[in-house]
Amino acid sequence: MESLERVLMEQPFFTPLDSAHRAALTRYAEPAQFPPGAYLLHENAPEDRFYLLQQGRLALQVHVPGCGARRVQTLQPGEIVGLSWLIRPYRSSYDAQAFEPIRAIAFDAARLRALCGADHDFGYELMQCFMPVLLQRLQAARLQLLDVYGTLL
Amino acid sequence: MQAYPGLYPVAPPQSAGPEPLMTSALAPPQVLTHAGFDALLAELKRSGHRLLGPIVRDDVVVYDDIESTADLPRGWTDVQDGGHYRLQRRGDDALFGYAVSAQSWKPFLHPPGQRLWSARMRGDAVQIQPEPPPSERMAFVGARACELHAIALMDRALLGTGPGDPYYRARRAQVFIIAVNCSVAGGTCFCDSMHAGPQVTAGFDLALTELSDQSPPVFLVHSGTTAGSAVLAAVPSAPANAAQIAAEQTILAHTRASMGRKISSTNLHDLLLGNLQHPSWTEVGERCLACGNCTMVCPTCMCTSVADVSDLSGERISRSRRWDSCYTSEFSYLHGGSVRHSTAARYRQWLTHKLATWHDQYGSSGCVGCGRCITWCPVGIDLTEQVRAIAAPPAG
Amino acid sequence: MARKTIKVDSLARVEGDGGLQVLMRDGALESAQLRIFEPPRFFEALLRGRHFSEAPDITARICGICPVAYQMSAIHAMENALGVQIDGAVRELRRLLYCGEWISSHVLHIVMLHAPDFLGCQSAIELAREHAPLLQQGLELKKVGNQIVAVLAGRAIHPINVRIGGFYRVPTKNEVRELRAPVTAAREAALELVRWSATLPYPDFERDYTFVALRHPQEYPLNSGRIVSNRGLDITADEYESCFEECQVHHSSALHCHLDGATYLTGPLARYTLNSDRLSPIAREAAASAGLGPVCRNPYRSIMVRCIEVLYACDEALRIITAYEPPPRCTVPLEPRAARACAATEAPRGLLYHRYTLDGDGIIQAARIVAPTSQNQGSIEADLAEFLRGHLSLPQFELRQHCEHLVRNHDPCISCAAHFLKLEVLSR
Amino acid sequence: MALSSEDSGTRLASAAMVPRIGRILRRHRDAPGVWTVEIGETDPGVVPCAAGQFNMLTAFGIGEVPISLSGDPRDGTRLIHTVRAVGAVSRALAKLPQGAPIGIRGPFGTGWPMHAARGHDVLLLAGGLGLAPLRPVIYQLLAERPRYGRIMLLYGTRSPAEVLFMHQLEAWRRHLELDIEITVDHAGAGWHGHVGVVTTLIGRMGLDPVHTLAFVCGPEVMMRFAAAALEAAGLPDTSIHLSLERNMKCAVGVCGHCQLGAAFICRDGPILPYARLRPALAIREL
Amino acid sequence: MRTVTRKSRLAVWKFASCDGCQLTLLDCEDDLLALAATVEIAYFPEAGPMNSGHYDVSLVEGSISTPAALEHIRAIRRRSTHLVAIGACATAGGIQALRNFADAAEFAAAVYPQPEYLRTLATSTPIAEHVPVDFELRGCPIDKQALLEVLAALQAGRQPVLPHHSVCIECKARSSACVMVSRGSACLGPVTQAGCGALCPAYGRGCYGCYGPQEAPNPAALSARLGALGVGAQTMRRLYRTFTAEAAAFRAESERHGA
Repeated sequence: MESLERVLMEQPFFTPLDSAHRAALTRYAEPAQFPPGAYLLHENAPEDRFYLLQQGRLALQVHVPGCGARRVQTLQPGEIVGLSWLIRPYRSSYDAQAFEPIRAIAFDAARLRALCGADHDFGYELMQCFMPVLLQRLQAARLQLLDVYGTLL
Repeated sequence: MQAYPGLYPVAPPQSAGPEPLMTSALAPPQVLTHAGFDALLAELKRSGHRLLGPIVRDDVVVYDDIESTADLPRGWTDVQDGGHYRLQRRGDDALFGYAVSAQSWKPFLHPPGQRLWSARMRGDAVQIQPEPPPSERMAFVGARACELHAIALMDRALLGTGPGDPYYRARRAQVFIIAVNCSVAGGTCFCDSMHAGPQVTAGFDLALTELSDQSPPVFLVHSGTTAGSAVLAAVPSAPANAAQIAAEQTILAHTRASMGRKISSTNLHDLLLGNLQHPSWTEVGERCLACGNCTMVCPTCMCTSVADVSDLSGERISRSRRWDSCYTSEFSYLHGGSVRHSTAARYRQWLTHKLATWHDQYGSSGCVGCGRCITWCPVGIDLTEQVRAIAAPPAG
Repeated sequence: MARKTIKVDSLARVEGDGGLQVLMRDGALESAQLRIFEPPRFFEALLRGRHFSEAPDITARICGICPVAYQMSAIHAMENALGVQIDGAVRELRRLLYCGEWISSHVLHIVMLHAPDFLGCQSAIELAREHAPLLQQGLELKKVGNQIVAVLAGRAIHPINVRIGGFYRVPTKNEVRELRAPVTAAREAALELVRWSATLPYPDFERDYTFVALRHPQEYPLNSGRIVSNRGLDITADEYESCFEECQVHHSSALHCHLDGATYLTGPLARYTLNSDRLSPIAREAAASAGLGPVCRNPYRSIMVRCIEVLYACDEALRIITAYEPPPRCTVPLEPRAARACAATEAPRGLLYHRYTLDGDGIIQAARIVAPTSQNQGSIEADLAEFLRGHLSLPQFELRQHCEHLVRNHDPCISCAAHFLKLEVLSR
Repeated sequence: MALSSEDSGTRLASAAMVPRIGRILRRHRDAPGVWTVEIGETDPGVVPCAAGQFNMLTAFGIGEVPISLSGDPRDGTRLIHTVRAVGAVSRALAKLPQGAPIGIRGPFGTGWPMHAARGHDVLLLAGGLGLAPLRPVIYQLLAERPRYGRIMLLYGTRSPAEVLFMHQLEAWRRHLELDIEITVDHAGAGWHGHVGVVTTLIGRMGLDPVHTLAFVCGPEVMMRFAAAALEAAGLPDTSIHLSLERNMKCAVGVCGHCQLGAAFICRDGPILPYARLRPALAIREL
Repeated sequence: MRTVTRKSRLAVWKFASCDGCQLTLLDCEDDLLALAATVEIAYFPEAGPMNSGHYDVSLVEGSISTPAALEHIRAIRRRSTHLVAIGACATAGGIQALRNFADAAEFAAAVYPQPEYLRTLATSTPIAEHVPVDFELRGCPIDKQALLEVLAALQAGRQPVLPHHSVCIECKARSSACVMVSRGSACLGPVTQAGCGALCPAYGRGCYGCYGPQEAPNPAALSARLGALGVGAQTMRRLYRTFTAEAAAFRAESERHGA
């Protein structure tokens, strides 16, 4: 547990959390490992865990009938896997599948949600961690929509 | 309001108007009668110059080939306003009694069309024949101060940097200029604001002031170059007297006092570039026809485009350059669309280039205050008004 | 009951979209029809509500081959309505303009449309291969005609400089003088063309036409004159509609023009026959040397008459060019007034009649336009009938060729015709 | 008043307006609609280009367009250009067969600031066809490898099929002298690389913002977002260089077409520091 | 290395029109033989050839104004690699499109005693309203150099070098005086596409818009000025409603000045 806390302390992702809150977070965290091909999240399944990637990459995918799994984004170490646990109905939007051996920290999403409800200061700081990710992913999605490489303008 | 300082490849703005040109050491002025002026034109013709000067054609004063003073717009003057031009009788015999011609000297130095090269294709063999620069000697008769400034600006832009434009260089190299001090200001003139007139200060071979109220009417003549002095020496003239020299200054003072327009030239650069999103651009864009008239008559608008054409057989091909205008959509066309899609953006490009970014590019304003863009705008859009609109705080 | 049909769906080498249908039963001719597929464009309707000054530009669009003719008839009718009379250099310039159109329109027909019939070619393209010098010469001549129109009025097709009362701008002396060399050369080429036309093989085929054309006291008619015939008609344009009527013929919805209930012919043959004494000496001599008498009733020989008219137009153009002095004013002031007026001029294909009714503001209330081809349609069909009666035994292919040639003799301009005629023949 | 006429100047200028004639040595297809042509010049020999410069290429009888150098700037035997066939001229250029003549004027414009990059980490950020003008940079960086710190290439395209120079990128990646990350918007089944726009890669690179120079080339909208992301990663705007594209006709700053504010993109660009471009890029339709 | 290809096949078609645009082809006197040498004129009834088959280039004159034309233009499209609409009728409905603003039946009755024989549509519309058009060559009539340029460009596979900007740019390039500014004449030049060489102003009259609207027309702003010059609503309506009345920008502007 000691080392996990140190790992989390060093993660830039959790910079907005003060040390007490970071220590609280550690209580809901545990190391996890996945072989290539393993699913960390399943589309439409209740999202009761989310992950901070430490090693290895994975893909967010959507299954399209006739086309199989279509990758919409790839994630790599330092990034968060799973945002839907924050928002009702707390179900995953994508499949998250490892395509390299993965080392990650897994968080108990359901209990963290409860903690956010009980401790709004903690909740606010945690939102400060997640909002930039949401915004970046929104930006990226919009750029993808723009099909920017098609034009040279 | 922060103008964007990062985009200036050249020196920052120095002066509001075009840089005043160096006044050459002037010999004492001479006096020339109408007959003497005719002899002077004949002398230029004899020495192989194509004479170009103001004539009346289709109810306007334009520059065209002339033979003698008989072709000049004797006794005519012009009434000019936004989108309005009419010729009127003066009641005297002044040859240069109008304010400013419909088109400048631009077409003679930088013609609307210029072939650059032609080629023959036979299978995989290509033979390119560059178009030789012309070698015509021209004499411009009746160039105004604003026009000399405009020519100096074109010199800077077309010859100043890089290899320059060989066609402009060749034409420009052979021009003899007889300038005329303005005795009237037009309704759309604002050269005084741009420090580009009405007095001719440099860039001429000979400069005239028409003393039309003297009897008989005469011209006061200054030589600006040895070529000018030589031509003047070949025709009969007399030294000017003090009254005549004083009359010249009176005329110029009167002209200065009767400018039809003015523009506040204090830091137009920062004013315009700091207000690129000002609502008045949209408003003027609604009135603007995007017809390009202002750019065509502007004596310093020199943008061009090139196009390659081939004949039916595909064997003869050529590349030609023609005047272009920043009001066309082709001008900023890039992969299926125009960078400047709206008319407002095109107007903004024209005005800010002329009055602001020209400073960054060439060290002075690109406007000489001749007022042609105002007169010849079919709907009378007035750049001096637009500047005022930008300077005013946006309503609401 | 042997029934035979000759059907040409689309006539080649005529201006506009038209066909031909001949029906025969038991070896006898039942009907011979010129069919017109041109969609109607309703000019007379759309002119209503337009300003009188717009009539020359609008009616020019009836026909791209002879826009000047439409402009001329329109301006004369309007000037009659407004009570102005144009003389002097402006009148001469109009005549010069008309000469230009005659030259290009006639040469187009002579060389590119009609000559292939005589030379056994199918098209002008084929002609270019087999008779290159003729085509080349024709193109040169046509170019000069177009050049005259372009110099005077801006462009060869739908010229822009004609206005009621004169011109928007009259050409300078220099501009007109520059036409002199090409028109002189064109006159020589026209003389050559007349000589060439005399060498063509002409079938022995004469018809007793009622000829109708303008006649002027001194001039070979272009812009003005009384409307006369070889059967004693002699009227002003104002009286046109009381003598000529458009009637519905039983076999189609076309309107044919009749004079006193019978068909008649306008155009080169009529003009020439009624006015050969008004030709310039050089044209008269050329006609005589080519063996063309003062009267011509053989429609095949219309090609010769057109060549003579081209020569005349060049000669007349040269006369005007040489004498040209720019008029002091290019137009006269006009005051709109309520009026009804008519005019007829000689389009290359024949008499072109316009009538307008204006209100006090100069707005057109009614318009009536009768094009040459609608007047000639009856005669063309009569030519066909006459010919076929003697040649029904010919093989179908040859019959068809002959019929087309007969139609082309009259240079029908279906584009013009259709704007006033019907468009579709009921098929059986 | 006449200006003195300098004959040699006139000749020189004339020459700038008339293309030299080169020959197509080879051409190959890199991606759908994208072709790389190798051009040989015989007289007076290949005029060397710096990385980032462009030539005006003429398809005779069709027209002339600006195309950046995409080959090795040290190669004195041939010019290599990569063309996307989007208009009549580029289509014609892409179709020119071996041996066909091609007109060349140039090189024109500013190059990438290679000198300034010495001793620094270099981040190359390319979108779509934007890799082509950056390839000369890679050639030069690798040739002078010890002079530079870490070299990174982040490259985004619409789909794996549109990745340019794939084999070469793989070969370079194997050298481990170059961090190459490729990402696509739309991945097919066979794609195992990144998915997402190229800007998403920036944050993952662990940049040393003080010692990194970024060279960005791609569609303008992509460059705007890329520059913002680079700034967010801590790079000063003076360390970010963009390659701009505008309508270019004369290529020598006189025809007026390619102006962006006071800059003539053909002469003062196409490579300009973001510090200069930022205000202009913020204004619509400038 | 370059293979000798067959000549491209050219066809010329006519719908409701005056013939002037196809006549322009025959008016290319100096280039006609060169044209015949480089392309096969496969279908051109007025000049003679009427060969069927597939055409590389179809020049289409005239507007669509009859039910038969509707069918015919589709057939032509199917048989043509490139379809070029030539002239104001084919690109903007032509003068006959004035019927679009009126009661077509009343129009027919005004001209024909038995209009029931007519087989026409109530409207006259440009070709592009019915089939895809590869290039529109404007003008009433088209300019012959422009026609040759389009044919040469199609032959070479390049873009035709033709302007889409205003007439004013051509007008100034030939140093004509602006008739609106110097005489107060109504002129459509600022809103009309160039290509004619600014003919009308060169002859001292205002442009009547026969090339149709320019690429970025602003007729409302022009009308405001014309109104100030004394042009009334009726005249204004007629001004925009002549040879290219059906072109969207002119149509809309004419309708702003009354039905």
